[in-house]
Amino acid sequence: GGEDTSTEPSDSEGDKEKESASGEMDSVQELNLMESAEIPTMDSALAEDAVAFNIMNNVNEGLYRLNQENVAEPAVAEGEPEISEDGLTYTFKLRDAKWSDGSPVTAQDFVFSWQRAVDPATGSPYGPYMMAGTIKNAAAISEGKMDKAELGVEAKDEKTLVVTLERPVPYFMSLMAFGTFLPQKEAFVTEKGDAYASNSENLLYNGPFTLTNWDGTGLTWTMEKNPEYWDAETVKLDKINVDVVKESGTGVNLYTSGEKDRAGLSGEYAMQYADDPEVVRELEPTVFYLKFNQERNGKETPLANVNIRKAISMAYNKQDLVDVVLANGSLPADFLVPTEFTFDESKKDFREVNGKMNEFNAEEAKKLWETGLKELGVTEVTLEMLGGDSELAKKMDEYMKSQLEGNLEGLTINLKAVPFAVRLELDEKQDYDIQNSGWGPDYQDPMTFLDLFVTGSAQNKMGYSNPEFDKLIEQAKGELAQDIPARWEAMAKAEKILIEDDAAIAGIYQRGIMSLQKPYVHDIVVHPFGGDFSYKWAYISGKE
Amino acid sequence: MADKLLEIKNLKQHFNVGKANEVKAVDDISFDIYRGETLGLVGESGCGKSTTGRSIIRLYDATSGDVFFEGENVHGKKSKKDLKKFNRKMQMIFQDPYASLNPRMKVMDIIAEGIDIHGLAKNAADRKKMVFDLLETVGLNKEHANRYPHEFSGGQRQRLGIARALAVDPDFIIADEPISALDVSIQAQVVNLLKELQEEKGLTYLFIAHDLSMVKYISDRIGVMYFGKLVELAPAEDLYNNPMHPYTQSLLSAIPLPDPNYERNRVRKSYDPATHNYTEADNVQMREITPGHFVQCSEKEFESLKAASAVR
Amino acid sequence: MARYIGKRLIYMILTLALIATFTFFLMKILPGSPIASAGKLSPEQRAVVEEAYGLNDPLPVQYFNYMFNLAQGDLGISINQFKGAPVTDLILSRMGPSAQIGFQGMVLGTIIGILLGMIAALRQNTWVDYSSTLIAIIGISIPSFVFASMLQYFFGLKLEWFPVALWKDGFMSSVLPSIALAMFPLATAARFIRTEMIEVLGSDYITLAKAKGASGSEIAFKHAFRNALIPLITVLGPMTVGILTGSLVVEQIFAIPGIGEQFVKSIMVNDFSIIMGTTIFFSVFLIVVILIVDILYGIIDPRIRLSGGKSS
Amino acid sequence: MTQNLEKLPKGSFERITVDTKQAERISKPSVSFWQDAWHRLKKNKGAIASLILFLLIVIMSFVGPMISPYEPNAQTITHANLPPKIPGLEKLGIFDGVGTLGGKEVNLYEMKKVEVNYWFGTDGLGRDMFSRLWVGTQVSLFIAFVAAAIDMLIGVIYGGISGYFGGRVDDLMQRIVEILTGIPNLVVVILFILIMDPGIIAIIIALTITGWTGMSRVVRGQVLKYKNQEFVLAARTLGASDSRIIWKHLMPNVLGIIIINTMFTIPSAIFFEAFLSFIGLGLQAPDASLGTLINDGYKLLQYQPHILAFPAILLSLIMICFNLIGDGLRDALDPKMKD
Amino acid sequence: MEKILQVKDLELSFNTFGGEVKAIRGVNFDLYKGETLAIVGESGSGKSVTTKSIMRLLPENSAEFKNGEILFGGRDLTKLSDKEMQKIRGKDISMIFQDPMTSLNPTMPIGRQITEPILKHQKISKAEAKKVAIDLLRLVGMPKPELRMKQYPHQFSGGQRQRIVIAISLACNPQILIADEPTTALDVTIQAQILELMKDLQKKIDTSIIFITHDLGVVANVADRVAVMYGGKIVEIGTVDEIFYNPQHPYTWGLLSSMPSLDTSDAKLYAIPGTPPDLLAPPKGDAFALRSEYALQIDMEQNPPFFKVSDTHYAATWLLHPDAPQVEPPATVVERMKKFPGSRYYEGGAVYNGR
Ligand SMILES: Nc1ncnc2c1ncn2[C@@H]1O[C@H](COP(=O)(O)OP(=O)(O)OP(=O)(O)O)[C@@H](O)[C@H]1O
Ligand SMILES: Nc1ncnc2c1ncn2[C@@H]1O[C@H](COP(=O)(O)OP(=O)(O)OP(=O)(O)O)[C@@H](O)[C@H]1O
Ligand SMILES: [Mg+2]
Ligand SMILES: [Mg+2]
Repeated sequence: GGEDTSTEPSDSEGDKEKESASGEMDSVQELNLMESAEIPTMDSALAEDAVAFNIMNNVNEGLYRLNQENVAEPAVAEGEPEISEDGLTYTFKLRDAKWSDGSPVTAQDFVFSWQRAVDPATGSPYGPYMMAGTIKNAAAISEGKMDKAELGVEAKDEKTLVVTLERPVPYFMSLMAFGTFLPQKEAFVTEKGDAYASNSENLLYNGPFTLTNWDGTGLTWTMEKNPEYWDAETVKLDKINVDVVKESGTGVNLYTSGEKDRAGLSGEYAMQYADDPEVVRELEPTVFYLKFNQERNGKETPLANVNIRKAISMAYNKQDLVDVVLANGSLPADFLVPTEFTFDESKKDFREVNGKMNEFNAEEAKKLWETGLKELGVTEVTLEMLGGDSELAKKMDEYMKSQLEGNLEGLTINLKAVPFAVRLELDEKQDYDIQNSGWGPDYQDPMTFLDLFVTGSAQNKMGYSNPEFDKLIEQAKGELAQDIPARWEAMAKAEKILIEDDAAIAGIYQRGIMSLQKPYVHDIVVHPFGGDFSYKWAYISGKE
Repeated sequence: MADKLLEIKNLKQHFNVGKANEVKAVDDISFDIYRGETLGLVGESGCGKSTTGRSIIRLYDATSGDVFFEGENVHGKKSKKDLKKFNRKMQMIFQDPYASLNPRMKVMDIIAEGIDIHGLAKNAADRKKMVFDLLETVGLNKEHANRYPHEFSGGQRQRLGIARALAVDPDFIIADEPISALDVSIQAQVVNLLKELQEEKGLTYLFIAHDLSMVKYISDRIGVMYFGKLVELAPAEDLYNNPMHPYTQSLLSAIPLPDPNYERNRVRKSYDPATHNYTEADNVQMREITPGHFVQCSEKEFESLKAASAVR
Repeated sequence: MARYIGKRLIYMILTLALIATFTFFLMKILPGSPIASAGKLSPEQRAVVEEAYGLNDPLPVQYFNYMFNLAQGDLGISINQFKGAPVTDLILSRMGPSAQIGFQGMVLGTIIGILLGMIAALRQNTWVDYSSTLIAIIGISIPSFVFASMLQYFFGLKLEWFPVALWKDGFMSSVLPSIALAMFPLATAARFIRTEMIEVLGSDYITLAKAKGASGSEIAFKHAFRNALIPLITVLGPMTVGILTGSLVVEQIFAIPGIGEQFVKSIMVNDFSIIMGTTIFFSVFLIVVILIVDILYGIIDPRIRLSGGKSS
Repeated sequence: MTQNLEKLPKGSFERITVDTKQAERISKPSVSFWQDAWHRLKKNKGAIASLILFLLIVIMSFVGPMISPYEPNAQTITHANLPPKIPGLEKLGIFDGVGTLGGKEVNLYEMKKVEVNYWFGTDGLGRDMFSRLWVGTQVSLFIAFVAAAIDMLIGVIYGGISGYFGGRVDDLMQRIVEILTGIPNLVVVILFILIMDPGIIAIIIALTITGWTGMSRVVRGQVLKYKNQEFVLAARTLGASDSRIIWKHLMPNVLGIIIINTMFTIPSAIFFEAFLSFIGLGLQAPDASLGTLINDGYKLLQYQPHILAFPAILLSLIMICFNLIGDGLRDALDPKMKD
Repeated sequence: MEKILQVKDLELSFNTFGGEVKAIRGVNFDLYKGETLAIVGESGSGKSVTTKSIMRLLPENSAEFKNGEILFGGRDLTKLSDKEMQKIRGKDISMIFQDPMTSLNPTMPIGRQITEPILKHQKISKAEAKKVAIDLLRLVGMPKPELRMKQYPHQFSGGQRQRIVIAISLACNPQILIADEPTTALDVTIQAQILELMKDLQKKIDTSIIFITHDLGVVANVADRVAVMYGGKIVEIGTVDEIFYNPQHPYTWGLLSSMPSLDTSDAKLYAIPGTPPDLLAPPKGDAFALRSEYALQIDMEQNPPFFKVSDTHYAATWLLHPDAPQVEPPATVVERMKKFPGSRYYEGGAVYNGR
């Protein structure tokens, strides 16, 4: 979850060029990949970044795993769990999975790992975030008010795990595929002590691959096929060589020279390679939007006026933005919850339910703007727009400035690009006018986006508060949790309030990513959340 | 002659005191300078002549010792005003005519500097006139006022230095090797000028040099320095005709004269300080051998010198 | 000599302590929390996590803890870039490649720069001089990231002479980055040596060497070079800083596991202990370089060597 | 050596009196030190050419945006990423609007149906590179000059005080400089830029914090050299106050070196700003400087070389100018070069 | 006596951007084997340039031979290539410079500086060269020469350094030694030592010395013959006695009278007024006339030729022209002339009139 600040990774489903593959597998099954950053940690309790979650997704396995269709399917869990009437108790049966040292993966390994993640002494940021309000007692434990043994997870026996929830969670299975919920073997962790997860030797694996050659801080590592993996026969790759390359130009050059099999195309490069036959495009469920701060330093900003907010949200051409400025397959986002992310029971996209809101309309924007100005009693408004300091972010902000100023007379936008850490701080202090922000999902449910904006949420930080919106979210989380269609409707309504009625935020685009991928690489699976890729099914064919 | 203008008492100037490279540049010297006279100071390079001069004019704060100018202690604590007054009475001419003039200032401003500092001119026109007069005095003319030092020859520059010193109408001038950097034919110009000025204005000079022939020509009395100490002080003629300290003798014997016959027969004496064989008990100090002729010597040497001069 | 170095070491420790203090408090003014997903936590949760990293202690306590650990050589652990990894290990593992390309770049640049500068000086105001100056200036006027990209594109991708990037092929991997880094020292050295050589070539001892019958090249290499080198040595320190700055760009472009690119990242994500550790590491490095420079100074210039180190 | 006894006109051997006062003449016309330096600088073709070129660049940085029909920040999104096209030069095969698209050479103007010409092409937002280039030059030059000026001010005063008063003061001040140089300046600069709102002011302040130590060293060295020169001693014996000595005697002499040093500070300031924009700490959009333009352009090196080429060439030219002017000044102001 | 070097009608200019500096405007002299020829003259008169042009040490890009030749061993030095010149420098002709403090390379041990010309010009081994160098150091009176070979210039006093420079110049037993103000930077006692040393050495190896100075005392001490230069020309040349006791040129008079002797009375010194001529635009006629109280009308128009005073003594002044009026030299000069048998003021009996 959260905004993905790393350079866009990517993937493609190799099946687009399946005909070239002709099913013949090469004798050498070795994949050469790049990452955009080092692995900060391989301790699932501490991990909070894309790189770590991606690798964990391939070298470890939790109760569930996202499959090729991005549906969570049982992994270490053997079959679907038993769910109690009230939807609060899940009983999982575990299959005969093994750790890479040959020992069995037990229910106790999950209990240990989850308790560890939520234990304040561990200092995990993601443990509390993912569990609080979901797993029973997690919130209290994470704040140090309760012992970690009280966590709603219990090993009935070696192979039976019982999880008790705080409230019914319809998307609970997808959570189980998330890195924070991976198992850890207590004996091993205690034995290694501080050295646990400090390099590839000090780790145990239960996923399709094992991690090797990782020294803990280095720019290079390898993943090798894990013979102890319960589904080892599905895994075709023998080896994946990974190097960290932070400069996207270098990545492209390495790809061109044949050194690497896949390279993300950021910013300028996306444009250059637009027509390249080796390009693969993906739509990510990450959405970028403008946050309108209604109260800065205790004072109301012009953005407290709803017409001003609405005017701004309609005053920029999103289509030109994605076509010309971004040119990487992104979509205009007249919404918050992304396209191709969540589906109702009839497989209907949530987006189709709610449709588009506050589309670009210069005329309408102008009218609203004038009304707003009149209401405020001013003719000119100057706003500060806070944004990221990456190339692309800056370019986009420049575009936004030009659009807004061009379409709304009397508006002046001052751009302020700062590093991510600084932006967080400013956001925290609510010290900005407009913020160009982004969010990626932590689990597969519209809620991962929608509950960001309830009154007082850590992400709100823009003085937005609408009791009606809060109530709808509250309902979707609570009483409607088990009434799926009603819940769906409540969330759709909430999104409408948020974007259309209140214009509390304004969508900009949903990120598309472009990558170069050699034609002989097949079946790398891209996931919308959690780990970005699965290499479990990938294979090489046609390189030789 | 009895009028003492300047009394130097036990002046010491040490550099880098307390460090390994301590230099006793001036080590306890005392002498007087009388009004209207020229006292020459000679000695080999590095013996402390310049340091003596600079300590007298307070460019250095003396390590110890006193300098009385017209009875007032120069080195005692003084107010800015007093110092300024003192600066008017005592001036200095420097060795290097190239280095002693600010290359970025016009002659007019260089010479007028003292006038400006002490507010001696009533107005701009007066200031100008004073500078022109000074230029005239040192044998240059008005047109030169508008020029920069690098446009002058060595002798002319030294004359500018003199004009600058004269601008504040001093009583006493320390001339620190004012002619060493000049070539012979120019030296005479400067020396003549100094002499003329002395006669005209009744100046008193401390004339520092290492060239004994020129010093003798200009000085009434001459002091000879050796390694920070004054070893002999006598009227010029006397010193030349009857050098008593072996170092003075050596110095005199080394001076080449523009006279081939004399040169062919000159015998150089060398000086080795070790031959004195001084001990603690010898009480080496300046002693007056004949009236006005002082020599640094031990008790024993004093006796023999005295005897020797009595014979003559 | 030993005493001198000892004294310098004490100074170094003092300087380091001051640098550490300065950086420490500067760091504390930095906006943002070192916990990456701080934004996702409730204030209570955040407080708990920060407590775990000792970030909630009063500033003086944090400071003394840090300094105390530092004195024992403990630079602490990384908070977010490499969770829990000891900063010392991190720096040690990243130092090698940086040092290698830095050193190679420095040596390469200095040698070529010296040659260019010498040729320019010997052929002053000819086309040789102008083109060498031009090379030097272009060397510094193309930003290192542009230069590094071009090297990668032409020599890596197009000509395939060297690896495009990555730290896999030992020496071959280091060639392009070293060249990219060499530009700054090259330009600096070339300009310095040129000016110095021209100055040295005009000095008396060069004329004397000519008078001995030495040929042009003998004069350049035997006599002028060493003397022209002395001022270059003094800029070695700043040059090293240049290399450090250059290295983070070059390391990033060539995907080299070096300390430079790591450093910028740590600043961006506010990884306090890495920033501190790297700063201290850089400072130690710099101070050692300056010490080496001073010792080199003595080796090259005997006047300094025998008086026991530079006095200033 | 022959005896010349030819007959000479009568009266030739009359004795004459020469006015010896007249012999004190100086035949050279009176020139000030600076005139003299200028005179010598004029002989240095490289320096003069650089000076002229530099002036041209300065003029262009103001005139350039005006002669271009486009505003530097105006986005015409449909005209994005156009290569340079200058009517008249097309026939030469350069500046003809042909660029690479998807690996093929095509005339992008025709393809995108663009009727107008962009002399230096456009960037990814369809902004005119020509006017942006000159506006960027303005900004870079401004940063450079202000940074150099502040740097000069602090460096000169600091070095001057340190050198002039010497002793303990000097010791202390030099230790401080040592520590300042000991902290890698990158750290200080980055930290500062993070603390402050990014932008021109932050960059200038960052430059100022660390940039002046070099200048202070130079000035201190010069002051140390001059303060014991005889002309300063002479002023002292005349009773000149410290301030008089500093302003009337030391500064005019150190000025030459200060100017020269500034000539070298300026390019490094420009360059430093470029470096800052590489690590993302430079100017705030949509302001442009040569540094940000180069930074935007270098990723497009292979496909849209024009975006990098023009600012890079201009930056190099400015650097070369300053360096050659600096070299020229050094020679011209060097007293040893006196004829 | 054997002529070892002949300088004929030498003219040399510097091309500066101020214009052409005519530094040497027709210099003629011969140097005989084993003699010491002193060149005197005020600053800027062209002494150094004359000798540097013999060594061809002038800056190549600005100095230009305009006329004349310098014959050494039958070859014209002005026409030799750089390579050939390098063979002569340090071997046949060597040079000592004014300032011992700056003439030695500060970063090279003095031993190497001495052996350099030996190794360069003689085919001997390093060890042998070292031996020669040690002998040389001993010769110039350096105590413990073996130890001092490894030391650097700054470890020597000024006098010692000048001795080292002399040792270097003597390393290859040159036929000609040019000493350009070798003692100006030293104080009198050390100067005297150095002069004695040079004379001793000359006796031993029979070199010819060209000795430049403006100190007439030194000239009187070392010279066999003296050339007086003014404004880029030699204005008078003769034996040391002739120049000191029977000078003919007003400039020589001026020089001699401006030096006080130890028994000069209180009378004002004779000072040559004014400044040296500007060589960018040398005056027509006699360059010295403008500063001379003995100027004649013709001095303003025509350059005086050399008039022969004796076989060894020539002077370029119109005063020696038969038509010129008889002038009274300054008093100090008359004093000197009284001691010279050939002079018109000679007081010592038998009068021989050179004219
Ligand atoms: N500021 C100083 N610090 C340390 N030592 C000094 C300083 N000034 C002079 N000395 C030393 O003091 C001694 C005397 O120097 P001084 O300049 O007085 O000699 P001098 O007789 O004037 O010599 P010269 O004839 O060369 O001018 C020398 O050894 C010199 O090195
Ligand atoms: N490299 C040069 N370029 C231009 N002019 C020069 C150069 N070297 C010497 N001159 C000029 O040539 C003239 C003669 O100079 P020279 O050095 O021979 O004088 P000098 O008699 O040796 O004087 P000094 O006694 O000061 O050494 C002077 O006017 C001088 O300015
Ligand atoms: Mg002195
Ligand atoms: Mg000379």
